[in-house]
Amino acid sequence: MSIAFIILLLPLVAAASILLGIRKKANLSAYVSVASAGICFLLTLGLIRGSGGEAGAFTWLSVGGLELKIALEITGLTRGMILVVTLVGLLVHIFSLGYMRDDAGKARYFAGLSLFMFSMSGIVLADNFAMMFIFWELVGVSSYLLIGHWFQKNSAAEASKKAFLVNRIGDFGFMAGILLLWGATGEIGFSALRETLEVQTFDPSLLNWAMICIFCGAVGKSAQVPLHVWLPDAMEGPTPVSALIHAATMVAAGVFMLTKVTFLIIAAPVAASVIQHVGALTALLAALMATQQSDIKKILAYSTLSQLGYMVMAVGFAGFLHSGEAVGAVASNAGFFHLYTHAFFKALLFLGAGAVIYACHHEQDIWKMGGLIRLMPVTAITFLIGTAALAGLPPLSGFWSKDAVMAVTQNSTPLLIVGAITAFLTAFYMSRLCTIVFFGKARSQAAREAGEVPLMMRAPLVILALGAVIAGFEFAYGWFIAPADLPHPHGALPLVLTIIGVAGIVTGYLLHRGREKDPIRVEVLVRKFYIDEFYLFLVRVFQDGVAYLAKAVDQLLIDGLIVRGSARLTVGVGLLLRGLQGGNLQRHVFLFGVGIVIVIYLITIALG
Amino acid sequence: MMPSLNEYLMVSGLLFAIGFAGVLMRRNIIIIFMCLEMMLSAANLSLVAFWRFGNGQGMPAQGYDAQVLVFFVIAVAAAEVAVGLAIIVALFRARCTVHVEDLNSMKG
Amino acid sequence: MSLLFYIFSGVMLVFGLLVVVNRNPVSSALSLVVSFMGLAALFITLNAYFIGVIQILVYTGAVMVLFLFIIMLLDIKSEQCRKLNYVAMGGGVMIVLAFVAQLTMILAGYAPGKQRLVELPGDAAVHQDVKRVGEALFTHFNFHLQLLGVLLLIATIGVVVLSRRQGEGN
Amino acid sequence: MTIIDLIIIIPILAAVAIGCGGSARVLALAAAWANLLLGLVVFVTLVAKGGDEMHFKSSWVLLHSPELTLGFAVDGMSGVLVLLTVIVTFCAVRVSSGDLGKGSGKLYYISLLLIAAGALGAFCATDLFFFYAFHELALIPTFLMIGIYGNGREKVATAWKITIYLGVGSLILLGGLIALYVSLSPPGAPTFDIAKLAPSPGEHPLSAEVQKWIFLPLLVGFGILVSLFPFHSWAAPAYAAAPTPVAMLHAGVLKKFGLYGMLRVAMPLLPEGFEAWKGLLLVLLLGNILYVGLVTISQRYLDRMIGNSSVMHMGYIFLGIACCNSIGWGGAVLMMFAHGISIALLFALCGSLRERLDTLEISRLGGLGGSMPFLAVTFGFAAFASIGLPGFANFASEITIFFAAFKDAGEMGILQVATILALWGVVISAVYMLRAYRSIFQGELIGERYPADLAQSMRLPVVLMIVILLLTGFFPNIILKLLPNLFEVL
Repeated sequence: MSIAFIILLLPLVAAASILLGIRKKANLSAYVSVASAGICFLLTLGLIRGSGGEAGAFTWLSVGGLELKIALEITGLTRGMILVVTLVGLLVHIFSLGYMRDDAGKARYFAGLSLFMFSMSGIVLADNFAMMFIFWELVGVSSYLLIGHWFQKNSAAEASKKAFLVNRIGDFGFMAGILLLWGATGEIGFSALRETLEVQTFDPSLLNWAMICIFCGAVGKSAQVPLHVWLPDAMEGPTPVSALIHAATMVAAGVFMLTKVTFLIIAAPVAASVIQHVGALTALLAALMATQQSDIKKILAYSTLSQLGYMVMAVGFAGFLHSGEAVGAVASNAGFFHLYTHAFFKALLFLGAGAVIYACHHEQDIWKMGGLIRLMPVTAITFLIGTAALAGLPPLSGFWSKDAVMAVTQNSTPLLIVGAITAFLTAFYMSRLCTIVFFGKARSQAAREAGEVPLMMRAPLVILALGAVIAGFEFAYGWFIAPADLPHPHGALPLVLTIIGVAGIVTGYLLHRGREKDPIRVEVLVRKFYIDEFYLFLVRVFQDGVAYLAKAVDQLLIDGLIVRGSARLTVGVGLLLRGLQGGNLQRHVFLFGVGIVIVIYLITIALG
Repeated sequence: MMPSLNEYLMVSGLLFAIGFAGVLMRRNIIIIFMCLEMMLSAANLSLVAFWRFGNGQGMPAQGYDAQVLVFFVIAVAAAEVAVGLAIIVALFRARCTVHVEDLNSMKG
Repeated sequence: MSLLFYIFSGVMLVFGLLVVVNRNPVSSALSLVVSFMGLAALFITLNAYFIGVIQILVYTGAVMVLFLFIIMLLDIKSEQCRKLNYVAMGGGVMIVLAFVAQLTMILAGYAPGKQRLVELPGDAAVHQDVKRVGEALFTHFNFHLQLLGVLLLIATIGVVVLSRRQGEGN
Repeated sequence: MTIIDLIIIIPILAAVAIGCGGSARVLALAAAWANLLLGLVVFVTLVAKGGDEMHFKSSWVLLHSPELTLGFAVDGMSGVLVLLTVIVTFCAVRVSSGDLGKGSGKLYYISLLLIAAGALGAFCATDLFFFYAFHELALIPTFLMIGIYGNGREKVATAWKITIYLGVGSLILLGGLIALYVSLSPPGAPTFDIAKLAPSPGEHPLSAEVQKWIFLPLLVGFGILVSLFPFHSWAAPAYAAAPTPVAMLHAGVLKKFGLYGMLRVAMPLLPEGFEAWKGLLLVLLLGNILYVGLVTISQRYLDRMIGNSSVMHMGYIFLGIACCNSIGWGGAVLMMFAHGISIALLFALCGSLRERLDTLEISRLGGLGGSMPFLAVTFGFAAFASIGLPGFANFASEITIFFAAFKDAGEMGILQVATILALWGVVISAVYMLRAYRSIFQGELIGERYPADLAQSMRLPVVLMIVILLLTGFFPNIILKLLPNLFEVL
């Protein structure tokens, strides 16, 4: 049982024990779950230094020619990702101890968290598509459980159902892609696939289609444009959940999967361009929408969406044909590097928001907060560090990773422009958030009495802030991506980006200082481009309409016509025959006469 | 000029038709009974006619089976009339009517 | 000879028709008697003297008397013409006409029917057909005769059982 | 007298004992326990000996000229189905404690045991005659149970409908079987034995054309019994009206008879026959998955919805069968097992819900999660199992079937296109199941009463079924080891 297996199975054991055994004692289950997260983190530290390669396999299912294995593989990227998952997971666990102290379903919450850790590490360590798909859906379920934690609230129940269904649609695409690949190559392991792709040549359209379908899975999980509707609603869940799932790990799973499949993207240029454009579109739209939101967690959700768009765009460039030959792995490394740094400062921002909400007695509307920097100095400072990192100011990690991404985007100028605009917007809405929440004066009673959050919640904030600062430097990421593999921006790109960032922050501050409500209100952005309404309409028309039609047809055609029809037929014939046995003597003789005439007629024909 | 077999058969056929029409159209069960007797005697007539023209040249057939058969038919008809009329009497006493429409208790 | 044939068959058919058409059951019974007389005459023309006499004796004598007796006993008034069911009448007529049409069509094509009646030679005119029928009856058909006797016995018992008053009756 | 004969005879003996006076529930429970243990023994020995050839053979020759033997034998496939039947019967008998309002329940338990015996006999019979006869044995008690002990307004009408429908289906099937018997039995000795009827792999006595026309009645007959697309209208109302244990047994076990028949009789004996109708079958099973799926979404009553969802999952099993390779058939059998258990679990929970609440109309229920935590959790498990969440057996079988359809498929044939469309069924099933779960257990409480949680007697079977689903979900190889190369073997 190698270390990787322990990291994988420990949270599952924790979740199972909570669910079965110690359900009653909430605190004990909380500690068990935190302990398991802690142990996993320590083991990961050990694992990272160890050599990579195969980490044992267990045949899950084998029938006929099919062999599905639960096998773990430790490559460069995996080590980085597993560190992120376990570190952020541990910090979120510790934060939740404080945040959920007086929650009724505490045991259930921690069981959900452990289940999530189990499925997330499953995705990270997976070595073949089937295993990744299994944990892909398990992550979907655990996010369903966690979003719907307060299931008494209708909005939470709706949000969790919506999240699961949208993920499910993504999984449909993902599975279709896997099947296409398996049909063509007969392989599902990543390494095996890589070899067969180098050796044989497959028909490009099939590869493109398979890659687009697999990307569809990533779209579902990382909430890219068509399937992004569930992420803002997923804020219904407790804030630590949003921090863990919707900032650092789960949504990053899509990008992580794309990086693991870069060799496929390289082999499918058409799909690669699709990925790039979807990523860019998501980044832009999300940034635009974020500027008009008034709920603190929704703003952060859209900012996550936008950053994910960046990462997807970057990874998409792997298949970009730069003068005949693909850009290659360097692009996906840039994407992953951004993911790595983003995990830290976005988790920091979410936990900071959680702290603010906790302090203001579960108040989420930023227009009811204000002047919190004096009341909650530590949270405020860490939050500002996070904002600076997200905006891409030089010394912090955001700057380095965003530069890497923009360096890759330089290959196509239109996307570069979109990237720059999004960078400006990111800086703008983050500074808008900070000025409203932390500076100026308190706008409500709750904001006035807000006190600093307990140590248990402050400690993770400080650690993450530290991480956000140092993550960008070479010693923090060198051990899993060689600096040489990272693209280096040429020309004055870094300078331009910094200027854009500063400009965004300044405009944001100036526009929102001391205001009671948004200066400009763009209805279309507030209503999120009416995408939700459009989807509801789509669902109502197609699903319920067709379903109703199907039910009607089912009732009428099949039931009425065939089944009842034949029943009525037999009854009808019965009635007709009964008429013949009427008591009337005349009729009998009459029929007798008819019989005679017919018989004679037949005889004459027979003889004649 | 002597009558031919066809004429005899035609006459017996007509008589049978009349009897049959009577049974079909009349309501009164007694009349139906009489017509029944007519139909029977028509059959006898054609039997005897066939016997008389038995050998094809207008001469009677050898054996007298036809006449014996007619004899039996008449005997049976007599028995049948007796039983029939007894039933009618019993029926009349029970239902006080002889009209056929009212007697349909045997409806299916 | 054929004149006589036409007279007798005419009598028979006309009175047969009268039986059917007559309202009053008594008069239809009497017309039936006359019709049977015509029939017996036809038997005679066919030299079946024994059958002709039996016809008169049994049918006209016994059966018609029985009919008259019943008609008188039950005092059946002549039919106050109840609503005539035209559909049934029409149907009946249709069937009878169809039957007659078929009859004529068949007889037209019936070749052996063309043979004319030939006078029996000499003493054959008074050939003892009663003796011959008696011989046939008691030798060849003896068993059938006994059976007939049993049948008649059962018929009489039946009649007695049927016409016994069911208790004091309704 | 092998174990298999014992398993089949025990329920019949118990039914007879109940008939002449034994206390119904105790005897039924005893029979169920005995069968459960024996079933496990059979399963374990099969795992040990490998599932390819027949074990526990036993046969009594009844007739010689048309060689007719009352014989039973179990190979991998029927072993799995016997285990399924035994488990579902045990849970059905346990669950049926509450329904006994009317009368002493003698008839109730007798028909329950007869249905179980019928299913067991059908799965183990070695020859066509008894294969068919045992299924008929199970048909009549279902009618009685739905008609007498059913619930809902038009239960009698539904009872009639299901019986006539299945009667007609069995008739068509009988036609096919007779045609099979007549055409395939070796010239000398006409026989009913399936093994002897199977043609030697090389030459096939019947031309493709003849096979095609014999296969049709078999397909239609089995289709009706399994509620394939155009013939599915009897299923949902019948399960809704049926008492819980009958719904469990019928949906969970008896419906698998048709599929087992396809795999045991129709496919191996008429390979070309199937090829001819493959296109039609694919269209029908897509109808099953997509059309019935949509109908399920529009259902307003929970029991109707579960009934329809069981009809929908039949489509997947047919897809597995249509793949014609041992992966597909292995997946199909595993799916039969998984679906049997999950549907039985769903109906058990739905039955207990029906007892507690006056109505099962989804829109008029709400927020019961708070007052019925145990039922909410178990229903959650069952719901997620039935929509194919990894970790449950349904997912393992579904993924096997999907992979089977794409086995070395260079380009997109009709089977591949059909599989992609069928894949969308996964989303449909998620939609209706979650919609129901959400409106019944989550959100605010509608209605004022706080219904009590699941009864103690019900907890054992429910937990047992969940554990089995999880076990086969985490380690599907337990079952799959029994059917490694089903296609080659049959």
